[in-house]
Amino acid sequence: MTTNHKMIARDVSVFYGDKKAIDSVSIDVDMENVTAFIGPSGCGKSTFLRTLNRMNDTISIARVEGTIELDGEDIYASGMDVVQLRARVGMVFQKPNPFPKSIYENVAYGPRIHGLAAGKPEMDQVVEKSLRRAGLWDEVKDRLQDSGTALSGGQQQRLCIARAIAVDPEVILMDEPCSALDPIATAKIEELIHELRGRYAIVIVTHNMQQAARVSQRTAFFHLGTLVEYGETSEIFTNPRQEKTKDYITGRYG
Amino acid sequence: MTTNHKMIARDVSVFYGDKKAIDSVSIDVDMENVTAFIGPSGCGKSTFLRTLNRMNDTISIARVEGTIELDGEDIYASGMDVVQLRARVGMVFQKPNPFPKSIYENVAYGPRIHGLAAGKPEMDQVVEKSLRRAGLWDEVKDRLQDSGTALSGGQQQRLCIARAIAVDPEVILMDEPCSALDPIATAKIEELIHELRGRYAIVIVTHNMQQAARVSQRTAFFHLGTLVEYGETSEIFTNPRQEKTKDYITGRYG
Amino acid sequence: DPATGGAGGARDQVKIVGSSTVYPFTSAVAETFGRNNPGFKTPVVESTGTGSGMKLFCAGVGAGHPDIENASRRMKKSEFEDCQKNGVKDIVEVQVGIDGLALIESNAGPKMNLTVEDVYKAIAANPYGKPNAAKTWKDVNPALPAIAIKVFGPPSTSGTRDSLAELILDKGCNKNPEMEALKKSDADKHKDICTKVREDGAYVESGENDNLIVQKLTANPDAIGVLGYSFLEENLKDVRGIAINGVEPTYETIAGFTYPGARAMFIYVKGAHLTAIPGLKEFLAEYANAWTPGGYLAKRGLIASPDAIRAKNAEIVQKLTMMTGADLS
Amino acid sequence: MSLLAILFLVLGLGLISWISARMRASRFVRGVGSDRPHSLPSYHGWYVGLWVTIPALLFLAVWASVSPGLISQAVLATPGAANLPAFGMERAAVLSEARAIATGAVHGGFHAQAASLAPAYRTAIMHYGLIGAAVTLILAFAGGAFAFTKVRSDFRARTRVERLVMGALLIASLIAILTTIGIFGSLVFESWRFFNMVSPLEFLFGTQWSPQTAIRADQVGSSGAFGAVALFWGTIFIGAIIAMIVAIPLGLMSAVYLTQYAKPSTRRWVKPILEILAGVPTVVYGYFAALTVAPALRDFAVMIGISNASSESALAAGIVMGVMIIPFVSSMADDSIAAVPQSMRDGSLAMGATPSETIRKVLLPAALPGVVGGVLLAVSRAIGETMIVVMAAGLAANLTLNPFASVTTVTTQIVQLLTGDQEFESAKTLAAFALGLVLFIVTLLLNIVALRVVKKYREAYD
Amino acid sequence: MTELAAMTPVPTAPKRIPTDWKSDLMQRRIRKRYASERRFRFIGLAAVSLSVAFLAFLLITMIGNGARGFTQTDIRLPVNFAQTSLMLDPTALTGPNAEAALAAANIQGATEEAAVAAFGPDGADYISDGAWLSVRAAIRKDPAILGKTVDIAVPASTHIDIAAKNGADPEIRAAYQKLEATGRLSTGFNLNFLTGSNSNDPTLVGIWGAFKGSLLTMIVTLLLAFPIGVLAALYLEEYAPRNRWTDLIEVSINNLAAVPSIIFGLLGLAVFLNVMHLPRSAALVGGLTLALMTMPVIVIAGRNAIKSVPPSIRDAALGIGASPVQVVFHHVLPLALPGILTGTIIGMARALGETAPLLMIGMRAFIPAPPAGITDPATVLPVQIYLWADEVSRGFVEKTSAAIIVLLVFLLSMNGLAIYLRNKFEQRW
Ligand SMILES: Nc1ncnc2c1ncn2[C@@H]1O[C@H](COP(=O)(O)OP(=O)(O)OP(=O)(O)O)[C@@H](O)[C@H]1O
Ligand SMILES: Nc1ncnc2c1ncn2[C@@H]1O[C@H](COP(=O)(O)OP(=O)(O)OP(=O)(O)O)[C@@H](O)[C@H]1O
Ligand SMILES: [Mg+2]
Ligand SMILES: [Mg+2]
Ligand SMILES: O=P([O-])([O-])[O-]
Repeated sequence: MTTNHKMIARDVSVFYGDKKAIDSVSIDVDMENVTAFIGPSGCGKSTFLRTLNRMNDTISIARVEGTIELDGEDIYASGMDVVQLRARVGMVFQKPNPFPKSIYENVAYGPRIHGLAAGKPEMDQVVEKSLRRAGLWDEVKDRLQDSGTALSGGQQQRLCIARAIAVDPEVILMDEPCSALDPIATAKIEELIHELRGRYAIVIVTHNMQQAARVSQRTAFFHLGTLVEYGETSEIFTNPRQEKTKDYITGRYG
Repeated sequence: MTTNHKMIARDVSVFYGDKKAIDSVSIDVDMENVTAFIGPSGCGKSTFLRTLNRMNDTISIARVEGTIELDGEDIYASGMDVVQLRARVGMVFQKPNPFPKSIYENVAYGPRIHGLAAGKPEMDQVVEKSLRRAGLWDEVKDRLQDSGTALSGGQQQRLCIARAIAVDPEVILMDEPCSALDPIATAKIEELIHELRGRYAIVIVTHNMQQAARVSQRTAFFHLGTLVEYGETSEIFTNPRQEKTKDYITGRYG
Repeated sequence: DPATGGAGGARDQVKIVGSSTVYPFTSAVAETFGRNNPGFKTPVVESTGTGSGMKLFCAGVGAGHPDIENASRRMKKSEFEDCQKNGVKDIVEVQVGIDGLALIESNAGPKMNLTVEDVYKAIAANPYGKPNAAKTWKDVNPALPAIAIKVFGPPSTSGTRDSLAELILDKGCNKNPEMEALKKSDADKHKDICTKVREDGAYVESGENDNLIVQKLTANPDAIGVLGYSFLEENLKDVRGIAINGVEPTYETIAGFTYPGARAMFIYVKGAHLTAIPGLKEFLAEYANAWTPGGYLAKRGLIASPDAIRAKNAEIVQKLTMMTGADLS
Repeated sequence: MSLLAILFLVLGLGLISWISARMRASRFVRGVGSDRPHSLPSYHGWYVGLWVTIPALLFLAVWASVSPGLISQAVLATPGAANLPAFGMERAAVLSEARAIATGAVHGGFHAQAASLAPAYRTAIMHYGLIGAAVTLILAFAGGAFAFTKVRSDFRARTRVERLVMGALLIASLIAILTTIGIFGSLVFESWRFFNMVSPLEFLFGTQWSPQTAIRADQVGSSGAFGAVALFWGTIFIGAIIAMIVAIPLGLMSAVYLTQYAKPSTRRWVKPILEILAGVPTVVYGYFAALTVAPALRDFAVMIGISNASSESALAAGIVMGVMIIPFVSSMADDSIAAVPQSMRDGSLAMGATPSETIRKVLLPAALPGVVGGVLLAVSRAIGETMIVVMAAGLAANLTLNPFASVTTVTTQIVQLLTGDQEFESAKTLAAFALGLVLFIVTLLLNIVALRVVKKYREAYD
Repeated sequence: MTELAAMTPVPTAPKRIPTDWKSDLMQRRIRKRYASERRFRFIGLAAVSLSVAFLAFLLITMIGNGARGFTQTDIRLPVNFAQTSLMLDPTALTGPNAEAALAAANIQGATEEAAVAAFGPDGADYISDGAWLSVRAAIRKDPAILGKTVDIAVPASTHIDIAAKNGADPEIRAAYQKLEATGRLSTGFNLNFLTGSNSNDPTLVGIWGAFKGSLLTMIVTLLLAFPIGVLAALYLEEYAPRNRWTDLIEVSINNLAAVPSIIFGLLGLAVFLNVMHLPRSAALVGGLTLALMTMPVIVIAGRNAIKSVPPSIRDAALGIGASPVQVVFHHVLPLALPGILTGTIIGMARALGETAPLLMIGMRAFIPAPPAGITDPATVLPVQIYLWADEVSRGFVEKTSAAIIVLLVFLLSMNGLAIYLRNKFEQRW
């Protein structure tokens, strides 16, 4: 059963100090699929997402129990190299956070530290390819040396996606990538997710039910740190098995 | 025609530097009436409200054009005494901002600087009267010497109202006075506004359409710095003349 | 003592400590020496006061200890013994000239005329054994004006202070026959009574090499300063000397030892270092060259020793005769 | 071979190894996913380079400190050294000159013998130089060889190199603790010796200060009393009273004016100008106080009929110190006022209060804890200030309230007790350390309290 | 919109009697309040002006006193070498022993003779004690002048110099006027003041020696304090776990930043001189001592600068697989650098103006030659100022002020640079 899944989380619990923020969650993430995490604020979506590439290591009080495997390899095993893990499991954040460097350098940074491109021509290629995939190339190709922070919010977010893509990851985690964007920019990103799905396993946290319905194939509904329901998106939205899910989706609370 | 109105604004425009935040707005405010300003965020409600007691003087880049009269006197005329103006046109802010002094001192502050009470007994009276009107007397009469900041949010806001009342103003401006409060505290303030209406002209900015409908007699709808519609609250909410107003009220945007 | 002197326990630069009174003369010689002898490094001169300097000088031989001590008075027997004890056996004693310990006042001052007794009674802690209650000079001597006693003088670490005690206080004290007698019976008590300076504010300890005393006097015309004659000579525009026992401090009265404050000044050189420190001997030679009446030190206020003494000391410098310490007190 | 040459050789080897390891690592097959080489080539380069240089350099450092001893021993063992002077220092002088001749630093000789010893020196230097060079090179090559074998695709060079970087960071931050220990240790040690000679009670509560212990048995005029109360008073009088009387109103009102009244353009100019006051070195203030302010004050005092005014009055030092502290107080007050939420100010203005009423009755009371904290910090700085009082305050330990009289301070006395007299045995010198200890403890306490107050207060509005 | 219609009828409540703001009483009151407002504002303005005025007064006093320190009075001294007692063979000055020959000759005596010959019996008092150095330099430059009569510009003595600058007793003024009449006096820029070292003679002093001492000391300080400070700041802000040890480090750094500077002098004396036996009076020890003092300043400024780098930048880098060390050295440090540099400049400026701790470690000796290295005896500018303030000769007064001007120019430009950097790079994310 495990062989088909890109990432497998089993009985994962996360603690902040003594407080349990995630309680025994099991989820699989598949390639060429978009998985959406939804749930009311504070239910632990971000927390769980960050366990998938060990970004929670940066919070000193956070502690993870259970196992998470990437291609069958336990990412919390002692021999695991976090740096490589994060190169394979990329992340895009809620607020666009380009480096205050040129657009080119923003994209080239990852390939450079991972040694993915030998020489300038190859790097140029990688940068162009990533920006193209992120649907940003045409808008910035004439000003690659401009600062990444000079772009508009939506462009910045796409730049961040290009940056994540550039290190050739296998999984991309996105934590409410559109919540700081206007509707037009949001639409662009959603379209982009749609296109990217063919090459990566994508996990997206969103507050926006419609967005989850639009972009994802599978949806996980979290509530108070537990996974209430996980399944095909179409099913969750049209025919939720749990009462709570239904209440949430119909806007009864949250 | 003008004689009946407490305050009259004519063709008022407000600039922040070069940016026009309010564009040629004309409005009348009447005694014993609650006027509500509604509109999407950033449309200039607060900006306009602050022109009414010249609190925008504190923003160095703000500049006002047009005329605003209080009892027929131009408040932007050079001879106008801002200090007295503000005593006559009081203001309550979005976030309760009691001074870090005792409850008593909070209320006594205004009367003291304006010399409205001679001697302690008279001051005691003024404080009691103001707190009573603000519906706070019973809750605090035994701890007048406690710090004003030790009260709950709703109590703090009522304290701020008492403070404003204490200088015996004619107009009270309120900028989203309930947005930092919970529903119960909000209900109390709304009730209070209702009671105060008999003695003052009240202007209230609110984000909450229901609140506007509940407390006000007249409503002004702002959009992008212009006054789109101004009229009887009942009319605005049930039968808006402008398409934009309707869209806003029905939640189409904002 | 290899650690303190730099590489390999050797040093190639003369180090000098000691009296602040001699400091300007020695540093002038050092400077000239450096200018004339490009092959040697210019000596480093630190002004520490005669007493502290002696302590440093006598602490031992080696690169970590100074080569020369400036002294505004002769070495004491006890100091000599201290030196011997610490292995500083060979010492060359050179008298370089004379300095007047001058009492001065502002040009705007009352033109005082004092005796050693007056001075003693004014600033001793216990004049003739009784606590000092004098507030004004009139309390000391009815002939003097009734102005408050305020004396700016050297601190207790300095040789100038020792000289003040020896040349003026002691003499004033011994004017009293009882004290003369006490000296024989109880030397310690005598020393205490005769040389201890009051500490109630009438005597103000002022920094050692302190040009500011002159400025303070200009500002306090009623106060009196005790300092080296060279300071007086340099600042004649602002201050003047006070006659003691009728003698004014001038070049002649000091050179002739008629002014009570006149005292000889010395440098002490470590024999053991003479061969180890490059330039030390040459420096001494330069000193001997400089202390003549027409030499450049005279211009800085040094009063040349009488010819005979100069000749004797020139010979000491040439032959590097070590002192015996026999005639020290 | 000279140490410098070896040093450069090692660094050169390090560079070569860095380049070659890097090249070797860059030829690793670029896999995908977990088959990727763990570290970038440059990390392999650093790994090998550090292995080549660090052990070799450590050895070199040790060798540099022991080899001169070995060399001179070898020279002393030669027959030519037999008739060297017995006196240690002179021998050392000859030896060092011989070495200087041998290394070509000088030609002419001051000591005749030096020239004859030079050849022996040259051989010894050569000999030990070769030994040192050989060992260093062996270490460098051994380190390099060891590290080079590790350069493989899956070797975690980056982790190793980064661990070293972290070590360096940790060591850097430990230096602060070492310094604190150093300060405390040296002060306590010397003070303890002092308190063996003088009772702490007398020191802390005695009113008689006259540190005239004889440094020679027969020195005159030395009673030696070490009651520091008058010093403490002088310090407080100048630093905490007079200076603050100048600095608090001026600093506070400047801050009020600049934050509340001045146009932004004025503020942009005036604030840095005020900061300049804090940038003027204290020795300049001292000179200014002693030469300009003090005489002027004395003249003034005489004019108003205070005849015994001192030209080193507490007032002169205090005023100038106060001026120095102004920017300090004003920037602390500035911060505190800025930390009071804008809504307080709006609240008051909206009541019809004038700006000054708002400032006096709302802003300043609200900012008070911060201002007080700032003032405490300013006091701690003032009482630790040295040059102004050394140059402009007196040496007389007076317990007086008269600002025109001369008083002395703790720091002045430390300087007086220590400059010039470097011997470490007398109570007089050691007293300086006891005073230093008191000063340290007092400023420490003041700072701790002040920082607490400021911090707590900041949190209140955050 | 004013045509808007009828209002809701008003409920009960008794009619209010509004405050009569126009009453005399109220008007008087308000006038008083405005007067007090103006007073308060004026006090504020006065405080600022007073502070600025004090600074201006200080600077003007220093410049007024010190400007003269940059000029010197020269006398064109006619030297007839044939008539002086100077025994010097021009040919000896070309060989390898030229220096020795010059040293052996009594140029000083000859110079004084020349002065006496030219200006009468007091002549030697008119020229500086160091006048012969100019003569020596002239001979060195052109040995051919020996045997001829030439005019050599030599510095005038302090008395004449002061008289030339209008401030001497009548007696000396008379001498000055006599000299002036000969037309041999000229006052010009004192280059020697910038290139020379300490001297006993105010006409010969220069600040280069002290300046170089300051420079060497600052280099030692910077080399130690900057890297250590920055690394410690990085460690504390980015990596340090929150535990008792880091608290201890933090507390000690905050304290060190507030410890009076003289205590660092005591530390330097006790540790570097008495325990480690490093050389007295050396720039090395001064630098070490000041480095310990400056380091905490850099750490604190550095931490603030690092703190202001937004966490999102760190997240971004970590998120694409940068290691913590890479995050810091690739992103955080470059972004924090302007802030760190500003703090460093301010700390260095403070160290440069520091005097007291250096007095404790012996950097106050008479050192007439610039230090060649960090272990040579040296002094620094502020200490030099302190020492000159104590000098006997009145000529030092203006030199002291002139040295102060040099120090202030240096310091103020450092502070100015820091303020400029702060304004330029002040950014908010
Ligand atoms: N660094 C932290 N330390 C302590 N508790 C935390 C931390 N981060 C999150 N939490 C807590 O963990 C719980 C889950 O938080 P999380 O951010 O994962 O929720 P979320 O579902 O992403 O919410 P949102 O939709 O608001 O982003 C919350 O109760 C939160 O308060
Ligand atoms: N101090 C200021 N300086 C410059 N622009 C300002 C300032 N205050 C407000 N503005 C701008 O003026 C416009 C109107 O702002 P205002 O605060 O009046 O809106 P609002 O309707 O009160 O919004 P909200 O409902 O969010 O409070 C906005 O575009 C705002 O960005
Ligand atoms: Mg979240
Ligand atoms: Mg608003
Ligand atoms: O420095 P003194 O000459 O006074 O010892």
